[in-house]
Formats: sequence, structure tokens, C-alpha cells
Amino acid sequence: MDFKLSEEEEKRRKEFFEGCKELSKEKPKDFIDGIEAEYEKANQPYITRCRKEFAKRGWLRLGWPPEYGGVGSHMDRVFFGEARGYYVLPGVDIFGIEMLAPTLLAMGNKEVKDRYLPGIGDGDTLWCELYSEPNAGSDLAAVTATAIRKGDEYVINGQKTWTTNAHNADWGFGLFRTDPQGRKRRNISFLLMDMKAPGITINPLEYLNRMHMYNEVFFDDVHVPADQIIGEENQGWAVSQALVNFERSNVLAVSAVGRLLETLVEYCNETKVGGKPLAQDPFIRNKVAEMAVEIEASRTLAYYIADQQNRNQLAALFESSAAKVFIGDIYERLGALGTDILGSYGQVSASRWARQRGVWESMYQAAFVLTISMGTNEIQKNIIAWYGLNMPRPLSPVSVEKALATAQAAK
Amino acid sequence: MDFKLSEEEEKRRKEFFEGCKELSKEKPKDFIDGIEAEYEKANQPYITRCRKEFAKRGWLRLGWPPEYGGVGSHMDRVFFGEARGYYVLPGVDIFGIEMLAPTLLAMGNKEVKDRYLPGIGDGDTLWCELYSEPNAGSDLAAVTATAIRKGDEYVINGQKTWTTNAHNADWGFGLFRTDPQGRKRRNISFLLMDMKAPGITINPLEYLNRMHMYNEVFFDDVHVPADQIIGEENQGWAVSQALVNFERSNVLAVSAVGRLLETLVEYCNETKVGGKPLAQDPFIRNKVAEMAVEIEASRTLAYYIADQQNRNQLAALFESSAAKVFIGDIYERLGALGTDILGSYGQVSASRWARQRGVWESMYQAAFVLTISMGTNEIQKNIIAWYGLNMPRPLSPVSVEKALATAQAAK
Amino acid sequence: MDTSFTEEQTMLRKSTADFLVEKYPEAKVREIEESDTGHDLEIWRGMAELGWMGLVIPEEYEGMGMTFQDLSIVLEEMGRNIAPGPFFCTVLEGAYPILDAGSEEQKKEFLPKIANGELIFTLALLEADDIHDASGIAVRAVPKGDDFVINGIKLFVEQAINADYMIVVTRTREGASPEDGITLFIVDAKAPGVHCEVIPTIGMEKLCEASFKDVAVPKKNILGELDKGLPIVRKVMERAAIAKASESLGAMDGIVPMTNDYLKDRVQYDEPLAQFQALQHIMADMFISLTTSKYLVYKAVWMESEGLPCAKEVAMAKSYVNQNYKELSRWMIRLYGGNGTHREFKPGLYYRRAKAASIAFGDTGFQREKIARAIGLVS
Amino acid sequence: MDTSFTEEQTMLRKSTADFLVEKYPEAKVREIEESDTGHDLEIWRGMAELGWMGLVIPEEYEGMGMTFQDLSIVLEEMGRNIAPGPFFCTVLEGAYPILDAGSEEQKKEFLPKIANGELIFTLALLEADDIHDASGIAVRAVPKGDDFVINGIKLFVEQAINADYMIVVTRTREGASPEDGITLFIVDAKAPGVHCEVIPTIGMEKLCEASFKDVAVPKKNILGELDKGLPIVRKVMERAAIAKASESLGAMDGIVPMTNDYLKDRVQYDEPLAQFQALQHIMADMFISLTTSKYLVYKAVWMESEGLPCAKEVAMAKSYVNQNYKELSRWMIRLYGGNGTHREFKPGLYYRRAKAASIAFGDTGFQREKIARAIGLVS
Repeated sequence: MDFKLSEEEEKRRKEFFEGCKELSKEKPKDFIDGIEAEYEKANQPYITRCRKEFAKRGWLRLGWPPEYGGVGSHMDRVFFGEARGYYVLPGVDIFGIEMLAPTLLAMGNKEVKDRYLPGIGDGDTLWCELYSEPNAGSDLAAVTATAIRKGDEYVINGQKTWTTNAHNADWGFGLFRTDPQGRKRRNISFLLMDMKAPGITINPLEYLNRMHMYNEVFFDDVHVPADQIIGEENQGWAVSQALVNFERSNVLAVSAVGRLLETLVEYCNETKVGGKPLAQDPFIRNKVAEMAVEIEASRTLAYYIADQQNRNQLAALFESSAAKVFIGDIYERLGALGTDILGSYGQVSASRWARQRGVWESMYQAAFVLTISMGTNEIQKNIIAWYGLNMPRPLSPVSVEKALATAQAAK
Repeated sequence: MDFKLSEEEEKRRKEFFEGCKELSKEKPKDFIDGIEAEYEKANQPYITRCRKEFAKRGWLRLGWPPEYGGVGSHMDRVFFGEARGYYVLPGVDIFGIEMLAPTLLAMGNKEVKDRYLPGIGDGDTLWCELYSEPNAGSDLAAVTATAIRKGDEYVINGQKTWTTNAHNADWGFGLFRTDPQGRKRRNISFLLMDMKAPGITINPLEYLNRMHMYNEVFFDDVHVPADQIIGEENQGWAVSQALVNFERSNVLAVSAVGRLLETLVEYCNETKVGGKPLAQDPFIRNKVAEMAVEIEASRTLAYYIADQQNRNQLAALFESSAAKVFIGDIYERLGALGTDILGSYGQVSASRWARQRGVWESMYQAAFVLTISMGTNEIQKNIIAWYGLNMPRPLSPVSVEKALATAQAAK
Repeated sequence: MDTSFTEEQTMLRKSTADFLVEKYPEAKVREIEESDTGHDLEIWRGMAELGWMGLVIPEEYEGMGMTFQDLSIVLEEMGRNIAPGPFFCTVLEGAYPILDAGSEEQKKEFLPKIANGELIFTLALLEADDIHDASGIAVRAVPKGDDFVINGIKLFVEQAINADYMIVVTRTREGASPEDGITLFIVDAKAPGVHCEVIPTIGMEKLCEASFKDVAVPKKNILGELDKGLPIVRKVMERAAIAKASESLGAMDGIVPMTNDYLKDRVQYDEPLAQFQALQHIMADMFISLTTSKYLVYKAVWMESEGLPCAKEVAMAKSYVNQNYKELSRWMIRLYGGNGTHREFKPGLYYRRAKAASIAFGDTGFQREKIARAIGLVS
Repeated sequence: MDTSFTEEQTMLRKSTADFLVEKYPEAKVREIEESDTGHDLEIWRGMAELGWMGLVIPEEYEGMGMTFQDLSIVLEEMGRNIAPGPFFCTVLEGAYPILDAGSEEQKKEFLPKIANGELIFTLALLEADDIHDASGIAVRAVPKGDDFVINGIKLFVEQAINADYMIVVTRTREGASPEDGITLFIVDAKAPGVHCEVIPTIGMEKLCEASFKDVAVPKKNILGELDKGLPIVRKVMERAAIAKASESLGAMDGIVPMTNDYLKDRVQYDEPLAQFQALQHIMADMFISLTTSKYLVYKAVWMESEGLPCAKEVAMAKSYVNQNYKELSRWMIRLYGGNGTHREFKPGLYYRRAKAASIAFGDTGFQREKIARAIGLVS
């Protein structure tokens, strides 16, 4: 077991860090660090600036095949995530870069790849993910929005919600029921669509801290050309589950959290109460050290997952779930610790009264971006228990009812 | 809402505290404080001394009807528990006093009451509870030990386990299956028996910290006169559930834990590291204060439960479950905190090297006496969720199988 | 001992809840919160009609002469409904200190007007260095003729923009000990030289910066004695701490059944979430957290109400509720899932208020240090 | 970077496990633990045959010349099997300091004999005041002719009753700073004036009181330089800390599948306990605790093995595993229920050892203070 990066890797990692450091110098004054900064309206010019710079350097095509301008490896994606996290930089559309592009590369035909990959790699097209619905959150397979084939088109009706960044996105990809009679994982198709198409209405949903990240999206007879399907009709569930190349190390969040802790250490060193720096309080020392340990544990785990996944895309699946739960909990607790250490200032929002630009108050509210999104901690624990530890799935009353009905029908 | 005790109550409470204080002065030198001290072999002479003194004062008949020499009220039982807890005194056989006596008073006929109550009230007869079996722990209704009626006797075969104090007990009460075909809550009877009867074998089970509290009890054709049944044959489950008069405030444990914290405060004040008392370490101050708060929360809750139960025996049932979980967790964590504060000495067992007579090392091991015994914390949480919060019980595969079988049989 | 509420108290709770549920529906709470003033005059008048501001003011000053325990019931219900406005500061930081330390003249002047809703009061205590104790008081008041002249800046002054009067804690003498030379003034909040500005905070309770520039206050407006104001401040802080704990407890008592109902309603995987044992145990933990908080608060409230010494009990209740309200509201959001993170849903309201409540009148660290001393840890 | 073990390491793990499972069945562990010596000579010889004591000793001193990382694999397996005995102290507290600081003569004298199992070593460091640093060293060694004479008492000396030699940390000069004047001696444990007695501890690892009464030690037995022994001690402590973390990690890696199996086997309410989602989530938490511990330890082991500076990483790994081993063993007992509290079941063995392991070579508070300094909190 060897944690040493090769010289080449060290060099690449340094490039990413230096590139990100340069960009970070252009951060607007009122930019509040946080992994949710990607969606803040006031940040949009800077976000575009970052995205264009990343595109120029080829960093939005990391690990892609050469024919689509791909450069670098899976580890480069990890280094890039680490660097962006450390400088808390926005500018990577995770829906296009991390989710759709790998899906297209794995499941799309040449035509759709040629059509959509360049916009993603050049940072020209922003995407959103049309998955969740009001009654399909953790249970995604319960989607009810429909896409009914009519001639060369699908006609879409229904509602999506918690649609991150829909207000900025040019295009969307999502899951729609192509046969309304179908249940659960069957009869779902994976479609791409222009978010400016007639019939699409986007309503903002304010997040706790007022950030505009989520939206509700309504579809009223939206026409989508039939060739904007990925995979076969009714096979969309499988397409959505095929994100094998998804980078699962969470290194970006880990790195961002590490940086935030560094700023907290600075605060404790600089801030005196009763003439003594906060940093000298043994209680604070203990708690900050504890947090530093957990972040370091996340970091080493992230590298383990990255390395294993680099060797085998299907490796370390349950470790990834563990890593996600863990960093989510850390994010919640770091927000709590930071605001506690700030005392009365821990409640102050960004303003001239705020300390550390209000980052802790903002983080305290944004705390749930990791524990709830993309599979809640509770869902991750189910995955670990049922698949990682092979514990039996509890029975669902519905499955039981079905079994009973089957037994009775057999009469 | 009024937390003030009446003058009469204050007077009674003081009597119990003073009585217990006097007795505590006779504690053997090697007596290690802890709520498990009741079962330690070396403590037996002192335990007997305490029990006899309690009996003399009538404190083993608190709340009984006058015809059985009863004195005092439910609140007296609470005060007595609090006083015993504070001085960490043994000498009350909870199986006789807290469990069997109320059961006999509620469900027994005059004959059995006359036969067994005096021995309990005089502290002459010690009892043990023959409930748990190797495969019937949390799920008590799964008992399989049998009591088959033959003429005027029941003949008992099978095994019990985790039988606290069986090695000191004169008599036992327990649940036995009077019809081996019967399932679960049916066909169980509640029987009393002489633990010296032929055919009973008692094997000690060492607890983590070597204390001899638990036993395995084997029954090999043990003959029990049929009039030693309480309630009707096959109605034993109901008898065992009828402990309405059981004092549920947990005040004894709460009080004992409070006292242990006081000794920890003394230790922190007296012990200097690098010339400074441990008590001046802000981390220790924070953690000890936190524990003090939780103990105080337990104490006020105990008084609430006691008062409500004093007014209505069925009141505050779910609050009792909450209180039990809470004080159990506190007991575990106080053991951890105490041993942590003692540093290297936290691992030292009672010996000339031990600090505070080794009480913390012992407690660290005995930690589970509250979280596992008498309904684990997990079982208590089920009770709170299912009955207190009216959440639906998850389905059991067995019940489902039965439903399926029924459906199929209906063909 | 009787750990049940009296029939009168139960009725008081019910009538309070009825009023709040009617007047403070969630949308109204949000509207007030988002408004510039954070204060709804119509509701304020409704409260005055019900006599709430005068609940604990003796009848001789036109109040209802009820107890602190009765007040705590109103506060619990306000917490449950997350009712914003200047009620808390007017009663706890205005009426009470005047009752504690005011001259007969001051009582006659201010208490009836507080009772009938004419005056809004608040307390200006904290300063930039955020020290909750005598050594944190640097704002000076200097004698000048019949007046004192106040200069300096106070922070986190609740509802100062709406206040008619502020009780301002000043330093009037630099003594050997910082505990000497603290004086309280009843200051006209609209007087020349007073300037208030809202500090944006997570709880949106209109905590303000109040700056004083050559503000002249007549000597007769000294509350209590010159230079000896610290004990008054400490008493106000202690009472406000347990009052804030009551308010928090009310919120917690709302969170548990509301979350339980949500889990029973919300269906995923064809089942109500309440069916999942992992979530059941979280709910059980929430019930335990609520239940263990309740009587700790109630006992401290009772002691405060009876005038018994209860510094330790108050610190315990406040520190415990600080943590548990934050924790319950956090779990409420987690169990509501995506819906929990919407600003317009109730979980977020509780979550944001819980943070603010945990800071007000002494955060957990502050309270635990008090407790450490009270249980005898040498310092 | 390659976060997998090499094939050789996997084989080493397997052969280690095979030996331990065969030689250290649970009953044997208990027998050794309960014995007066805590040391089984037959097993010791078996280990010597496999070359374990010489694993990290260079071939020129008759060892196998393997790495610290290789050793950590053996330690993990020993942790998993809770193997008692003098292996840890002989290698970590004997062989390594001699390798680090010994003269060529000392190396030639002691290392081959350690490698072939002839000598048991241990380190006598702590004293009554339990300070894990230079200021805790008060036992004096005073020069007398060609010898130094040692007087005083050391505590918590592992396996001292079985040791042939003890490395004794003494004070040879009272300097301006407590860090000056620390000298290490290789002391014959059977020399006149040495007396060892077992301190009963929760881990039953035969931690001893070692008292020295006018014990004469020749100057040539100084390990390292006179008065300059502190860096050697610190290095030994750091390496032993991460080694103890490896041992703990092995135990944790045993606890998780063992508990999982138990839940699958144990039927209550007609179902395997594994069927209950509340317990499933506890198991998932245990898996997370184990998984997050693993690579933190492995990275620190790798750094130590490569000779990279790793004081911070070691402190992090040790502090984290201190807590998680205790926590996992606690949950193991809780999930085993009544069976978990029996002394004769495995959960209790782990639980007791976890406490001992968390104390050895720096408890969590000690390590966190180190970390606080390392991450730049000013002190």
C-alpha cells in the first residue's frame, strides 16, 4: 500500500491547484465560500468566468476519449475536484460534466455524442437534472411525469421539483414515464430537452438561506424530438443507473471543508476574548482538532476511493456511500462548530457586522446540501446495510399485499 | 405546576436520607459504588445488614396495604429509592420488593399473599426472576421451558438464563409454558418455586467485570406444587404484564449517578496535573457540566413520573421509557467520562494503584446494566414509536408468512 | 408537588394558542419576518387586549398580576408558533427590570403603558466584543449637569428600531473591578443622537446596532442605583434565559408531533415514511430529547416564579434546551428531506430560530461554565 | 499511489491469521489473560519460528528486514484475535529503540536475540503523575563509578514481569528545561533491586509497577546519548501509537463482520435481528466508522514506514481509532444484548481491550492537543 503520487501526478495536481489559485484571486468581494456557491445569482458572472477558463484548459473534458477532445485521467478529475474544492471555486456544471457526459459516453449513439458533448466540454451548455418529483424524492422510480410518443416527438406533461440550477440551465435530461400504466422501474425513458422549449415553466424554490438553487419545473404539452432519447424507450431506468464513470470520491466537498476549517483556525488565532486568543481555549482546541481528524479521515478515504475506482470503476461502492454520509455529517457539524465559536456573531448574515464574511451563518443553513441531496444519509445507510453488509431488506406492506393478491388469485 | 414537596414529604424524605446515610457509614472498605453492587459476593454480609435494617424500619413494605404491615405511599418508595441511590446502598431485592410483591397484591389470592408477602417484607426471602431464556431475551414471549401439570404438581424442564441473583435467591418466580404446543403469549403460566428444589442447577455467568450477577438455571423434572401458580393456568403472560404498581421513575439510578458525578467533581478538584487542578481545564469543565445537566434532567423527569404515577398508576408510561433510555445512556457515558478524566488510572481495577477505589473502571464495565437489562434501549424506542407516537409496527416476515398461508388455505 | 398544570393554566394555554394560530399563520410569520420592522401593529394591539404585555405586571400598575409561570405558558405557545415581534423584549427586558429595580415613579410612569401596549421596551447590553459580563461594558455615560451623556455602540439590541425606550447598560466609573460602575438608564429610543439599524441575522428577529452619540439622559432615568446596576442586569439575563428556554421548549413541543405527522403522511416506496424503523428510532430519540427537556425547564420556571435562587437550574435548562432545540429542528429538516430545506416550509423557520435562541442570553458554553462553578468545580 | 496491499502482504496477513486462529482460540486468549504471567511460552516460540519478532530487524542482525507496514499487518491480525503477550512491547519498545539509537555493539548484542525470541523487552516510561512528556520523568539515575544507579518507581510497564530487559527512561540532570537531562538505560530486568508487580487493569495486559532500588547499570548500557534521550522516547511513543492504532484497527475490522453475523444468526420475534432496520442503520454506522478509520491509519502507517515526518498523521489516526474502537466494541455489546455482557463472550474482550488501547501511548485528549498544535492553533 503506497500513498505516494507519481511525479507526473504531482505535477498535474500542482497545475490544477495553481490554475484554481489564480482564478480564486478574481473572486468577487461578496462571494461567500461554500459548496453551494455554484448557484448564487450574484455569482453568475464569476461562475461563467471560471467555467470558460476551465474549458480553455480542457478541464471540462477530463477522462473523455481523444475523439471528443478528452485529456487526462480519472485521477486528474480527482485532482481538479480537490483544487476547486480547496479554493471553493464554482464553474463546473456537475449535471453536464459529472452526470450526463459519462452517460452519453457510455450509452449514447454517435449522433447524440456529437450533438451534445462539445457544448459540455466547451462550457457553452449548462444542464439540469429532471429527476425528482413531489412524490418521488428518495423513491425516484415513482416518477409520474409522462412523455407520450406521438409521431416523431414525445409530448411531455407533469412536474419535476428540487431541480437544481434549472433557472440557469440551457438543457435538461431526465426520467419520464413513457407508458403511464407502467409501474416503478419499467416504462421510464431517459430524455434530453431544450429548457427554453414552449410549455416549460420554471418556478424558483428558495433554499433555507434564501439561495436560489432549486426550482419547480412544470411541463405542459412540451414537444421533444424523438431522437433526443438516450437508450431505448422504456429503458430509461437502466440508463440513469449506468453512471459507472461518476467520480465518487467526494473529494471536492472534502477539500472545501478542509479549507473552511483552515479559515476557522485563522479566526481562532486572530480573535481575542478577554485578551486571550480563542485558539488557547482547550475546549476549542479539542473540538477543532476533532474536526480536523474527521476531515483528514475523509480525505484519505477519498483518495482510496479515487485510486480504487481508477483501477476498477465498480470498486469501493459501499465505501463511497460511507464517505458521502460521513462528509455530509461533517458539513453539518462544521457549520455548527463554526457558528458556536463565533458566539453572537455566529448568527450574523453577510453584512458589515458579519465575521469571516458571514460564511459560517451561511454554512449553518446550507448544512443539508450533502446530507439530503443525491440520496439522503438514511438511503445511503440502507445501501450499506442491504448491499454492503448483505442484511435482509425489511418487508414493504405493498410487496406483501401483492404477494397476498397473487396467492389469492391462484385460487 | 408545583415542584414543592409538602412538609410531611420533606420530613419523610429526610428520614430516608438519614437512615441511609447512617447505614452507608458501615460500608466495607472495598465496597465499590455502583448500581450493580447488589450482587457482588464480597458485599453479601453488608447487603444483609442493610436489608435487615430496612425491614426493621418497614421500608420493604412501602405502599403495601395495612393488613400486610404496609406503611407509606408511592412517593415514599421514590424517596427511599433516591436515598438508597444517593448513598449507593444495596439491600433491596428488586425482584421481591418491586416486582413480585405488587404482582401478588394485584393478582394473588389471599393464601399466596399470606404465604409469601411476610418473607419479602421482613427481608427474609430473596427472590429471582425466571424469565429470560437463551432464545427469549427481548422477545420474552418465546419462552420454551415447560411446566406440565401432573396431578397436584407441575413438572418443570428447560433452561432459564441471565437470571440475576439466582445464586442468592431462596425462591424464584417465572414464566413457563404449560402447553408446549402453545405459541407466544398463550399457554404460559406464572409459577413460584423454591430454588433449593431437587432438579434445579444454577451455573454462574460472569459479567464483563467479573461480577457474579447473572446465572443460568437448568430444570430437570423439578416438581412444583400446583398451588404455587399465580393467576389461572395459561394466563401467565397477563400476570407478568400486570406490574402496574412498579415504580418506574428510575430515581434510584438517577440518584446514584448524581452521587457518582459528585465524587468525580471532588476528584477533579483534588487532582493536580502540572500543578493545576484538573477542574480548571475548560474541556473538563464543559464535559462535567454537560453531564450534570443531563443528570438533573433525569432527576426532574423522575420526579414528574413519580408524581404522575402517584396520581394514576398508568400515567407517564412513555415518559418512563424515555427516562430509562436516557439514564442508561448517561450511565454508559459517565463511565466513559470518568475513566477518560482519570487518564492511565482510568484502566486500573480496584487495587492499591486505583484512584477513587477503582469505581470508574468498574462502572465502565458495568455500563450496560441499564441499557440492556429490563428491555434494551432499542426495545424502549420501539415502545415509544409504536405506542407513544402511534407509528405503524413494521411487518414481520413470520406474520406475513402466516397471512399467506391463511390465504392459500382458503383456496 | 403537583407536576400538572392548573386548570387556569391549561385554559391560558388554549386561549393563547387560539389567538396565535389565528393571528400568526405561517404565512403571516414569514411576512412579519421579511418586513423591515418585524413588528405587526394589529397583532400587537390584539395581544394588548388580551393583556399579555401586562400579564406579570401587578394590578396596581394596570397589569394582570399573574406569575412568571403563567407567562412561560404564553411564551411556550409563542415559541410553538414562532411568533415574531417585540413581546419578549418588552416584557422580559423592559417590564421586569422596572419591576425589579424601578423607583415608584418609574413604575407608575412606564408599567401601565407597557401593560396596555403603548410602549415597546428593549435592553441594550452587548457590545462589539460580545462578552456577556461586566467586563464587556465599555459604553460610557458621563455626568453633565442634570443629565448623563451616553456615547458608544451597542449590538444585538432586539427590536431597537421599534422600541420607544431602551434600557441601556453603561459604564459610569472605571473601578478596580469591572463589576463596579455599571449603571442602567431608561433611554428614549427616539432621542437625538440615538441611531438604530437592523443587523441581518439567521433568526431575523431585528437584532439591531444601536449607536449613541452624545445622548443626554436625565438622572431620574437611572434604573436602580448609580454604579450598582450589575445585579439588575444579571437578574434580567437569568430571567430572560429561562424565558427563552420556555419559548424554545414550546417550539420543540411543536416539532415532535409535526414531524411525526409528516412521516405518517409522506409516502415513499409505497409506504408512509413512518413505517421505517430507522426513522421510528429517530422519532423516539426526538421524543426523549423533548421529554427530558420539559421538566428541567418547568422546574427552573417554577423556581424563578417562586423567587427561589435558581441560577444553576436556569443555566442547566437553558444550556440543555439550546442544544436540543437546535438538534430537533435539524432532525425535522432531515426527516422532511428536500421539503425540509425550503425556506417556505416550517422546519427551516424552527431551524433558524433555534440557532438564534441558543445564542440569546447565554450560549451553551457560557451556561456550562456557570454550571461548572455551581456544581463546585474549582476555578 | 496504490491503495491495495501487495500480494506478499496479503499472504503475510493470511499466514499470520492462520497461525493466530490456530494458536489463539478465544479460550486460549482468556487462559493467557487470566494467568499470572500473561505470556505463553509455546506460542512465543511459534512466533519466533515464523520470525515475527525479527520482522523489522535487518537481516544483518538475523531479522527478516521487512517494513513497518508489514509489521502493521501482523499487528492488525493480533488485534483482531486479541492476542495477548509480550510481542508488542518487545518489538515496539525494545527492538525499535535499539534500531533507532543503539550502538553497533548494542545492536549486535540484543537484536539477534530479540529476532530469535530469546529476549523479551519492554519500556519503563510513565510514573505516578501520569504525564506523557518530559516533565513526567522524575526517576533519577546517578553516576557512580562505571555505573549509574537508578532509584524510583515506574508504572504501567507492559509485561515487565516477563521482561529480560527494560529500557528505563530516567532523569540524569535537572536542567533549565525538563526536556534536558533525560537518559535511557537498557536495564537487566532481573538485576538486584528491580521489583515488578502486576497492576490489575481492564485490559489485563500485565501492565506493571516496576520499582528500582539502587539498581546499578553499566554506562555502556546507555541507549543513545547521556542526557539527550528525549527524542528517542518521542520517536518510540509515536511509532508505538500508530502501531497500537493498527492493532486496534484489526480488532475493529473483526468486530464489524462478527456483529453482522451475530445479527443474522440471532432470532428474536421469529426474525433474525438483522431484519430490523434500526439495527441495520447501527451496523451501517459501524461500517462507516470502520471504513473512515482504515485509510487514516493506513496512510500514517505508510508515512511511518517510509520515514516521512508524520507526527500529525499519527496523532490523528491514534485519536480517531481510540474513539472508534471503544465505540464499535460498545455497540458490539449492545447488539449482542445479554450475551454481550458475559465475560466469556468476545464482545467483552474487545470492549476491555479497546479501553486499554485508547490509553496506551496517548489518549484522545493528548493526541488532540498535539493535533491542535500541528494544524496551527496558537498556544
